[in-house]
Amino acid sequence: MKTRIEIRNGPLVAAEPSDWLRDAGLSGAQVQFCGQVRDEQGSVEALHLEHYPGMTESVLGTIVEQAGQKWHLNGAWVVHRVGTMAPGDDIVQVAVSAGHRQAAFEACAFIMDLLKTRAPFWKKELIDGHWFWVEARRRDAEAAAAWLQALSGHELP
Amino acid sequence: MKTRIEIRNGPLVAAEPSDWLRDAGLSGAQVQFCGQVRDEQGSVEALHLEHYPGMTESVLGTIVEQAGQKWHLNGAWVVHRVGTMAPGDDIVQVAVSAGHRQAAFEACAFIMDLLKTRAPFWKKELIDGHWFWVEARRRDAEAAAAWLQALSGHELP
Amino acid sequence: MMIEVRFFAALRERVGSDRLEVSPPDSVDTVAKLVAWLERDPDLADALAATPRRMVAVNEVLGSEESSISQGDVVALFPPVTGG
Amino acid sequence: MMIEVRFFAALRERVGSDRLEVSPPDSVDTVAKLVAWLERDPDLADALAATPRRMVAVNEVLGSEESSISQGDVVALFPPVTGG
Repeated sequence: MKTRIEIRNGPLVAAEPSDWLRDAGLSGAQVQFCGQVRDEQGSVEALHLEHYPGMTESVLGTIVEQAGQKWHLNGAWVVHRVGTMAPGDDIVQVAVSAGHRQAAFEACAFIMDLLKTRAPFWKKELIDGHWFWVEARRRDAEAAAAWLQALSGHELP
Repeated sequence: MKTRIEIRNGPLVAAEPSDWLRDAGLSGAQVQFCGQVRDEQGSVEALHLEHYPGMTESVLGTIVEQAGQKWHLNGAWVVHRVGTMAPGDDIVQVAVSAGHRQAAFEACAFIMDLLKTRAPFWKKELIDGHWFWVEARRRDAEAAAAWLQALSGHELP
Repeated sequence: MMIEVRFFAALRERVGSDRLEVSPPDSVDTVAKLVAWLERDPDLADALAATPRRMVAVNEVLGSEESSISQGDVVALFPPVTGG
Repeated sequence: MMIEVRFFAALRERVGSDRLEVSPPDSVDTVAKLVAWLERDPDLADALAATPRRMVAVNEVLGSEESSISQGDVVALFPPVTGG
């Protein structure tokens, strides 16, 4: 399994993961998740993301390794943006390639669920000229816990 | 929900679905599936895909509509290639955007599972100079049946 | 009555044609009865027997061998689909 | 012993610093004991009290307040993560 893990202080490029995963017929399926700065109410002026350099890469590496042990993957790409961005900007790309789609869907969802609850990133939003830290969502913790239960016997990162 | 359904007799472009789904902060999550011509053994010289024009678009439209009723989606893109292609070429792109990732993952997997078992496409592979029709996989039928059970009470396309 | 029968993929190749215009008697009012009626032709019978797992569409909507048919319908017969 | 304590996000802002070098007594051998020892400082106590849901990492690996610590460890305290 080839892997690419990167923390990037700058824009993500939509076609990069699929181009990088290309393997001339080895894989039959690619699943890609892209998370974006959300602003449903039109009130978010900017988003700032900080992380714990060193630990972030190490946690993401462990999550990807676990995914590769549970599913047969040919490639896994995790690129996460940090710094200041605008509504609609891409925050994170998680993409995996596999022989069949079930493995690719599950592994991609697994990586995202674990990333959300274990990778040391923190968001704050600029609203009305003031920065507000984003609160962790209970649903994210539940999603990660569900994998823990499904994979009981496996050590999670 | 904006939708795009297309049967294309020519190459797919990796960045198209995510560019088309972009909505400046309305959505927080995009999930994209891309299926490719697989050739793990290095024996497939070409793949040919035929379909039932008219019915294909109508079945895909119904599947996407069902997905939009079950999950809150902001956009759904299904572009399927037909004609002759080579190992590694993209066959199909299914991409959806939603507020949160769980809806996007589930809706994208649902559309693929139903497409695999209900949309009138047929593949044949050129191996050693001879064309062989690809057999339907039992796992695809099971995946679609699982949605049927999960959505009991809903009429599937 | 007039029925248009369409064949796809392996079944089309076995039949040697992608569509037939047929005029079965009015008693042929389901896909199953239409298939039985088509099977009176030995070549069609062979082609259908070689494609035992079949899907059915009536007027471009998935159906089954139990689906009813009537004047002017387009009935498509094909092997299990393999797109995606 | 020497311990490096790191703070992130809202907790870092409340503490007013992203890292402290501290020398607790050897009896401070878990994260929980380290936190209790840090809380003797009223400002740190306020910052920690304002961040009751906390995550812990010891040497860049997720742990808990029960994790043991020893000479030279880097202990990070932060609010629940919100990446992705």
